[in-house]
Amino acid sequence: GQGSIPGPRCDCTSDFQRRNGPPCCRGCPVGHYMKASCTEPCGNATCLPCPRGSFLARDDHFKDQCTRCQACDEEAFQVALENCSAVADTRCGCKPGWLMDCSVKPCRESSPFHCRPCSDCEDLYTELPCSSRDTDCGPCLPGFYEYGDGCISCPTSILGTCPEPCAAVCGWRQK
Amino acid sequence: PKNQFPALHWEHELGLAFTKNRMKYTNKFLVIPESGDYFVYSQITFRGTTSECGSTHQGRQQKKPDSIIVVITKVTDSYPEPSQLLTGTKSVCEISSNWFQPLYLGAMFSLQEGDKLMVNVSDISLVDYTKEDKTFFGAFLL
Amino acid sequence: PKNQFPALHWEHELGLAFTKNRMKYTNKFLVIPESGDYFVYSQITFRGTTSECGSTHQGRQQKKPDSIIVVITKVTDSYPEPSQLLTGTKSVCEISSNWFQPLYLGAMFSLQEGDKLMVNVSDISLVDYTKEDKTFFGAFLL
Amino acid sequence: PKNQFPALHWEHELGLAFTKNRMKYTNKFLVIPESGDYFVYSQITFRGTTSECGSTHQGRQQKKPDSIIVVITKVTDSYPEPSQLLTGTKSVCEISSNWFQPLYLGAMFSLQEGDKLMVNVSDISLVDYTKEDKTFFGAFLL
Repeated sequence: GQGSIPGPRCDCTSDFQRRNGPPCCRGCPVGHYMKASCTEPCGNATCLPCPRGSFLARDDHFKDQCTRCQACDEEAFQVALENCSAVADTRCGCKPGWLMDCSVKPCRESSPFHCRPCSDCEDLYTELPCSSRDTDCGPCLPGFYEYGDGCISCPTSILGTCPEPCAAVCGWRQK
Repeated sequence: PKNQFPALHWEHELGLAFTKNRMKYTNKFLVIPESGDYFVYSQITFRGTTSECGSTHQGRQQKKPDSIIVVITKVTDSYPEPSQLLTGTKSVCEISSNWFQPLYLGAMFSLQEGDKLMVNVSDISLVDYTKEDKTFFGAFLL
Repeated sequence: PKNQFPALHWEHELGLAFTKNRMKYTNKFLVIPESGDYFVYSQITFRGTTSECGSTHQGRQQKKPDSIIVVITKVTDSYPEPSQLLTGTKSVCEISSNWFQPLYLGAMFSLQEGDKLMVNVSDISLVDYTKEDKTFFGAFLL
Repeated sequence: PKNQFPALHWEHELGLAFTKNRMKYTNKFLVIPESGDYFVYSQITFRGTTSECGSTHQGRQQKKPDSIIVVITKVTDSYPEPSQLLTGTKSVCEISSNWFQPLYLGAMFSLQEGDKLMVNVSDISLVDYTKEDKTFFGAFLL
């Protein structure tokens, strides 16, 4: 048979409805607020879409006001990874190549954070790309070897010794 | 995601505490008796021993502060998620051996009969609940 | 001289924000609809990275602190100069990598119909505008 | 023992200050004209030069902080001892050359005709009384 799309459950016993006039069973869908209660039992509430800049993420409700979207903190270099929609709040984060650095310790889910550029491994081998933690730079890239606190390219001339990491470049000389 | 901070218990009869005009207090919540505009307020006095951030000064590298947070939250039958009405949030990086400070909040809200109000804090162990004049919570119909 | 601090814009319709009973909001001002006694209040949450004052510890000589200031100002037709109703002012000299803190103000005033109220702050870039429960402004007739 | 902190004098007529509806101010006290529920509030702006605690960093051993305290106290004929309605208490250990900060308090109380309210502070010399918008005290019948 022809299945009908089940509308929101018609449960006329919720506390809100018992207290708020005629039992108004059909709550408002996600992304909408209740403009007016329904007029006859088990009727539909009058629901309107959340205005721009506000949202409601839950379904079958009787809320008369949408929640305001949060703004991302530009002073802390945050960007909106997901813009606010009528059904979901703004999701703030950092641009690619930037790291989310919690501003407090201990860090909680709702703690403020700021974005800072990930360390650039330059000649170092990028062990672990920057994500929730800063880039983890490993040893020098192939063709370079550690010297002081940086990397310098392996000697290609036929003279002098060939540092061990440079075996591939100048190792033939050792034999 | 809403804050999952713990809610505080409140004394509602002894000393300065009272409920009247059908305002109820039950299980950490003030329950709104009739729809209308209410002034909702709270002060939480926090206290702690030195925060790790302020304790040592070796490296020049600055430390991240600790933080104290108080949130007045509304729970309503009309919507399945609580909403944060008021938030006081302060960083803490004290160099003294101990510290104490209050956070005060107060504002007007349109509330519905049956709405419930609670106070959540980031860390209950930092709340100074020893005296009723230092940590309090209330609401009245305008 | 009156403060020439910048005034803040406010949201007056979305989320928790509302105006009712002929209270109007226009161009940074709440406009008083009828003469009477009003309770006026505001909280501004400020946040910043380390203030210069707290950053280095070389010289023993102590630095002058930065400061955060919030002023609730009244503009009235009956007098050409604005008057400062409420001021919250706090020094800032934090040693941590960043800091954040609220300033709360609230009091009763006799206001005239047509009076306008605004909130001025010492530095708009320090204001945490990201969430409506942390920074707010309101007034109601008693 | 109740706090023996000194009580503040208040201006009650000039500028923003006023009393009306039979509320009286006399000798540091607001006198409640009729029994009922009142919202009582005060802000005290404190300021000082560097606190001893924050001044020197020689010893690793951390110093005890100074403190600033404001108490709104009720004196009533029905009981010989004053009672502390509201207390704001904050530790102070600033490293800057000088510091300033407000403490705000406000809440609802059931008061009796003839009750008297005063504001006590831990150290009058730290109170910034220079401007009426920074340090104030009030109460109104709800």
